[in-house]
Amino acid sequence: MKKGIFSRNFSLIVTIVLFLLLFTAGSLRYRGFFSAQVFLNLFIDNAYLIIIAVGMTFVLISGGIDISVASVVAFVGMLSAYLLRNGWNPYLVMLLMLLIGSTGGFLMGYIIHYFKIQPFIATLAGQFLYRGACFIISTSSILIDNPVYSTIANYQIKLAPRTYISISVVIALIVVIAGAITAKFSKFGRAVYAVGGNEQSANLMGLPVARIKISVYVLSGFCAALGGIVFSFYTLSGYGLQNIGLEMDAIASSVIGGTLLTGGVGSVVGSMFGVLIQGIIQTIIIFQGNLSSWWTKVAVASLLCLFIVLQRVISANRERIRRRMLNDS
Amino acid sequence: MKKITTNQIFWPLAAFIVLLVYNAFFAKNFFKISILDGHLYGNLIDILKNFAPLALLSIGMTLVIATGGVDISVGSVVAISGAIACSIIDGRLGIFDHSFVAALILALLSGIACGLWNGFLVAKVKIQPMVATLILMTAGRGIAQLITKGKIVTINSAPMMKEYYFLGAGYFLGLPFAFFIVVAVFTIVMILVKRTAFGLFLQSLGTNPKSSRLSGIKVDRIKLVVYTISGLMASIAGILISSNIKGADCNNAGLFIELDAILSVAIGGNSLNGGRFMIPASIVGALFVQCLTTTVYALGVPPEAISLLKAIVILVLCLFQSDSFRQKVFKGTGRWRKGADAA
Amino acid sequence: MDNKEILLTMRNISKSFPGVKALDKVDFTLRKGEIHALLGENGAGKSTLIKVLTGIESMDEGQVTLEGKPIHVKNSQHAQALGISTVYQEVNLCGNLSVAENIFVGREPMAFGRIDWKTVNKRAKELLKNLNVDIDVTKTLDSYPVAIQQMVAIARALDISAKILILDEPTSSLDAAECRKLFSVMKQLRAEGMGIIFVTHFLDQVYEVSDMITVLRNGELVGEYEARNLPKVELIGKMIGKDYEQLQQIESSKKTSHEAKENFITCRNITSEANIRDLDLDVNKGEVLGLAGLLGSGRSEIVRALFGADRILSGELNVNKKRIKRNKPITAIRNGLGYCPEDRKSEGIVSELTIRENIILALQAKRGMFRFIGRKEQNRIAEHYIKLLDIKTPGREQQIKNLSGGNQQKVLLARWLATDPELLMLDEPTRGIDVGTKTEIQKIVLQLAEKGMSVIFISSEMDEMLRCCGRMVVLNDKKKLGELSGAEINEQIIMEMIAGGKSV
Amino acid sequence: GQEAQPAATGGNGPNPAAPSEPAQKGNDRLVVGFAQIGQESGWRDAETWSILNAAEEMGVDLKFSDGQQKQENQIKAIRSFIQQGVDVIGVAPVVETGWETVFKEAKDAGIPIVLVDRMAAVSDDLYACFIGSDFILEGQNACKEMARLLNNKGNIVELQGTVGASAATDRMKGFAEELKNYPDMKIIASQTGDFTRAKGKEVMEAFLKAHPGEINGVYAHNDDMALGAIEAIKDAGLKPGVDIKIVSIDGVKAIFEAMVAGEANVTVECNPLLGPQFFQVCKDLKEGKQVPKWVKSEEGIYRQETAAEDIKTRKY
Ligand SMILES: Nc1ncnc2c1ncn2[C@@H]1O[C@H](COP(=O)(O)OP(=O)(O)OP(=O)(O)O)[C@@H](O)[C@H]1O
Ligand SMILES: Nc1ncnc2c1ncn2[C@@H]1O[C@H](COP(=O)(O)OP(=O)(O)OP(=O)(O)O)[C@@H](O)[C@H]1O
Ligand SMILES: [Mg+2]
Ligand SMILES: [Mg+2]
Repeated sequence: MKKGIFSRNFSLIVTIVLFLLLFTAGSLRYRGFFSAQVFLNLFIDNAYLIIIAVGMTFVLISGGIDISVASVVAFVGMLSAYLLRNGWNPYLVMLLMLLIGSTGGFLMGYIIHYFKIQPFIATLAGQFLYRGACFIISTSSILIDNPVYSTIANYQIKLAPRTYISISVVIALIVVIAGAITAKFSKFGRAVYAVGGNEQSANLMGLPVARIKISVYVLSGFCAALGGIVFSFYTLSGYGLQNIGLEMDAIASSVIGGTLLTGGVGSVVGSMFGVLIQGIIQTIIIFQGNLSSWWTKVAVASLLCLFIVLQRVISANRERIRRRMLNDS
Repeated sequence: MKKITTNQIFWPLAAFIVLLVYNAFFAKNFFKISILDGHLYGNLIDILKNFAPLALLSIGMTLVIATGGVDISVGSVVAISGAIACSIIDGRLGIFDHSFVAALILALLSGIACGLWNGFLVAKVKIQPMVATLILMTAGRGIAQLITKGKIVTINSAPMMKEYYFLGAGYFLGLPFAFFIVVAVFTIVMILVKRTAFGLFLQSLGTNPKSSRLSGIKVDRIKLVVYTISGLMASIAGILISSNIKGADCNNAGLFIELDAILSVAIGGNSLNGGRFMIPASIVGALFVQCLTTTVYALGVPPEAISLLKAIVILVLCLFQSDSFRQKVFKGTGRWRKGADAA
Repeated sequence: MDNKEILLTMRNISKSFPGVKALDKVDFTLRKGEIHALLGENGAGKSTLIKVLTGIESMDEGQVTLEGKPIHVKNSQHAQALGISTVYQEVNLCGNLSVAENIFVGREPMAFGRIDWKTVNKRAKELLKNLNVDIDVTKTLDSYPVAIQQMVAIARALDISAKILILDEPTSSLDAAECRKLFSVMKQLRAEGMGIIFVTHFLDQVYEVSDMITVLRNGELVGEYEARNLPKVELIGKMIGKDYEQLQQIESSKKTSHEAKENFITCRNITSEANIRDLDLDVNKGEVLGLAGLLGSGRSEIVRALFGADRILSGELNVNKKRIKRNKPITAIRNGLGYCPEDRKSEGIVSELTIRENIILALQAKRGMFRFIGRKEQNRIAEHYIKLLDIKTPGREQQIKNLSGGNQQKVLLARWLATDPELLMLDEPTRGIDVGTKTEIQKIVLQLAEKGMSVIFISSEMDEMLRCCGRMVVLNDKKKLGELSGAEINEQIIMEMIAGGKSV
Repeated sequence: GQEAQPAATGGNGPNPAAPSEPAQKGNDRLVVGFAQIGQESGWRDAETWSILNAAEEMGVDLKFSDGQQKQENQIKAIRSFIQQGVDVIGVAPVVETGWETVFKEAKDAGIPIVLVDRMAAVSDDLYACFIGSDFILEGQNACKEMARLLNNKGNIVELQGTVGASAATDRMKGFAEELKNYPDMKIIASQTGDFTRAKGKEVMEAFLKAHPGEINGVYAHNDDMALGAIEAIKDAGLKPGVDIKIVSIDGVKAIFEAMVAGEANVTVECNPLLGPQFFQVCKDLKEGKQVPKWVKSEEGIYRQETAAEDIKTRKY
């Protein structure tokens, strides 16, 4: 049975091992890299992305795609900053943001399912809408000086002297755990996999496909909004040009973590590691500290490429190894 | 009637026409075409000129999407090819300085090389297309900047500037030369698709790669070819874009143009999941996207509202394209259609 | 019979698709505790009737009543809620989920608010064991061949407590043992009062289990009969609408003599990336070679290896005395091979393409991309095979996904016949094809063999194998048990060989 | 055996024993971390070049990070600079807001922050110094120049930068404020050209058609867009710099070439060569000297008449 776990989660394990290798390589090469705080910063700096990637993972598993998330984050930041400046209650604002994100997700999911609009296009329209809405609120950035927000933003949960995490990290971890449990241990989660595997079959098997597909976008919208809130803790401001291209980061994280864009395969924990891997690549680049802008791009891409190819090659060979083992037994 | 509305190209074309009609009423001078320096001059002519790069990209993108993939690196390839061409024209690369022909050939080769790289990752290493091309998307701008050493190359005073400028902004027989490039490329690709089995194989492998392989289609080879074509298209687009501004701007040339290209393909009514495709429809899609941009400028839409406007236009258009939407919203016609079928 | 309580009635059901009237005022009645066979030629409308009943297709007119109450089934979920459990003609499960999940998805047993995976796996294992299938239920479904997938679909349907069980060609790729097991389960359910609708093209099976028979022809109802009062020949007559000349005629032409044993394929010590190990096999020109064996005995995998669908890891493969190094489908095709796979949905049809395009696909690939087959010739080829194989369709430009299952199979056959191969490998080629056409196909195969084409024939239907094959290789557990040829071939011996696992 | 994967921290969790590196103070060599926005324009290239160059000349150990236009990346970079214990951190903030938290962390670690070329909306005690220019002032200057060129009368079209970018917002604001003093000058069209040459040209093409013969001047938020507009004007058969006056901001070399050719009129410099000034401030900070809160960068206004001379001194 133990072997079963290993072989079922093989790609996840490969991902984690490669991540650890990257971390080790960084530690060996750069002074100050090997420290608990550098590791924890990966979570602190990427908490919002982890949250968004969890929502994205469900969408991708269901066979869809949601490229509106980046704009949702920007919009949430913008609108909360605006409302807070006008003296709204911060908790009410947060609640409202989650509601808006979910509703937006619902609308997109609705037209995707019932009107058969391609997910890419429906969410692209969503992306433009949210982005446009930001500039309707204001074209310049708005500061958040609400005490509740600042307190949450600046609160450090000390794990040891000079080692801490932020509240956002806790939120992100809760989302990951909840997401992982939902994916594996709930009817809804399994139905998402089924729909992604074969929507027609899922329908014939009597699964409520409409509800599942729409829920997935609601979930993604919710996570994006939550990610937006966490991001506004992170920057304590709202800005309409924030996070352009973030959806690609979320999608890439998910894919690095083993999700198939064709649907049906993927894991929430994998996506978290996808985020961490992108984070650590970024960290390595920063520690390298002498790369010009263009070399930065090339280096990020090369590391990413190296990683994906390694992952791919190992997985492909594993298939061969497994077969051989089967043949022998 | 039904035949027409179910034709794939009907809706993008209709949308394009509606946009033109709208402009006829609300945009001052939109349809005015005059003759200037022996060529036609007007908004419509600008649309023909400016839509050329997007049209080329959407041709490549249509083919890639037909295989069930996507190529998000085209924007970076645009930057690379522009950087190479302009560096040579400007004589700062150290080889083939100021040679017009070498500039073109090397730029096109760079596109082919990029396409081959993408194709290799997708077809041979079997990395998912979006992520495979993400690599070049990220690296590409860096490479372009390496070529130009991070500078914006301006070729205003280069010896072959005139010839180079002609490609993207010159006029031939009164019309933009770039438009003729699109026509030529379109014709060649259509011949490839319709007069050889390439189109059939593409649709087949986009629909069911397993069956296609078992039917003897060289799935990997075709994918490789398709990404290469896409890279080539991007490099031509890169030449046109850099030529039009007499310079290579590695940071911004072709930025986010992959979204517009995918959008054009989708507006053309092609499925983004692969399978059946129609290149002319994608071209009309590109025409629509460009026309929308020009309209926005001509109407003086406030910049803050452009995103919103675009979103709404896309949504409305796609909803009309959707059979289920038409059936649900215009129930009356839906029933009428059913009656017609039964009869 | 009449004393049985009526469970379901369908009255005046009509359904048209563009260009086809699939159902035309059809009536159907199902009673409690009855196994009701729904029969007809390919494209007669059987599957459509079932889809209408389960809400997948909406009907144009007609009424359905369940236990006396009129119902309007909205979708398959609704159908399930009403107590209608269905196995559709094409396997409709999710290949990415594990076998156990496929059986339970949507109604997983829960414990402490979460899915109880232990129970899921345990019960799935038990359910399948009841059907004589003993597999690892935690592996993904797509790691198993269609036959197993079909059994899983059946297991899922059986586990849904239902009033009506619908089985649309559940046995098309099962062999005798599996069928028998399924029938005993069906009989048991009948005894418990369930009504079962059973679609098949194996008439023997009809007589084995059914109480009633409803026959459809061209979307119209021919009639409802009691099984024991309707002799087989008469039944066939009702299905095809004219008197049926007996199958026996084929018997005479079978078994081509092959004195001139010119060799076409030799393989030695072949090990494939699937499970074939150290296999030796010869195929001669002009012979029909049968591969016999039970489910999972490796028949499909042998032909896949020959065709290059699975990679050959070691060993020697010669085609036409030419050593083949890197075997890929396209090389195989160019070397004169053709392979009609057993999984028609995922490896056969290209659903978005038209019938014409599906037919010429392999031929075009064989010729190469630039030697384009002109539209006129394409049309001619397509029309030729539509006529030859009696493909029922409004036209060659119909998308293949709109054809009935059996007609899709015919298109695939046409694809390979069109390439004019020297060796045609047919893996369950008559799966889901009606009796009339089946004999036609067998005739075609034999004719072609006579003209010098070799055929490897795999079928779960032993009769068919016996009728067609001049030589037979018997397999068990991926190993060759032995060969029989000519007069040696007989069902008894084959069964004994397999059962004893003994080599000859 | 179907357990959920444990959350990721498991094996490699925080190790309380591992101390993070103490800041490398006692060292002689000045260690500076600089979080650049990323490549976006010719101007930014010049700034980056200047900083790298100055670091080399002055023997500074520079940790340079490119934010790829993302605030998140810049914040990450600052965090890692703190982690690496640099002496001073320089930032060119991609957006004004959102720096509070990370600046506070830097402050807690005793590392001063120097803002370069753009301000950040944080309280005064969170940064040591701001080096840079005033976008609003640039806009005002541009307007004055335009008024001079048009004799206080005429129709102007505006090519805005990227919507939402502070440079665009402020340059628009400054120009608009100053424009109130010239009742006969009017902006008849304003559209975003995303700071790029290609968009600048495309927008200008549309303007020329929508307002044939009405346009007297073009005000572009950066030189690149102006260069694009110049091409559009030429294609329309008009003479840029003569028929239509061109005023833009930044002062990159290409616009000087255009001015020499008589196709552009004025560029309001926004000096990107901040490297030397920046490191001087860093040195002072390390040595504990007082530094002014705002070090204004040295900039000027360059006109067509003197362009031929000025171009010789242009480095970027
Ligand atoms: N979606 C569809 N669009 C158009 N025609 C269809 C569609 N589905 C079925 N048909 C047509 O309806 C007719 C009846 O098909 P159906 O699948 O019911 O046949 P069947 O009796 O199940 O045949 P088989 O034994 O081959 O499975 C066929 O002529 C088929 O071509
Ligand atoms: N009854 C079974 N139990 C377990 N595994 C099976 C069984 N039947 C098939 N398999 C799986 O299917 C694989 C290949 O079977 P293959 O398709 O070659 O058999 P086949 O003889 O062609 O049978 P079929 O006629 O069903 O296609 C086997 O390696 C095995 O993994
Ligand atoms: Mg059927
Ligand atoms: Mg088989």
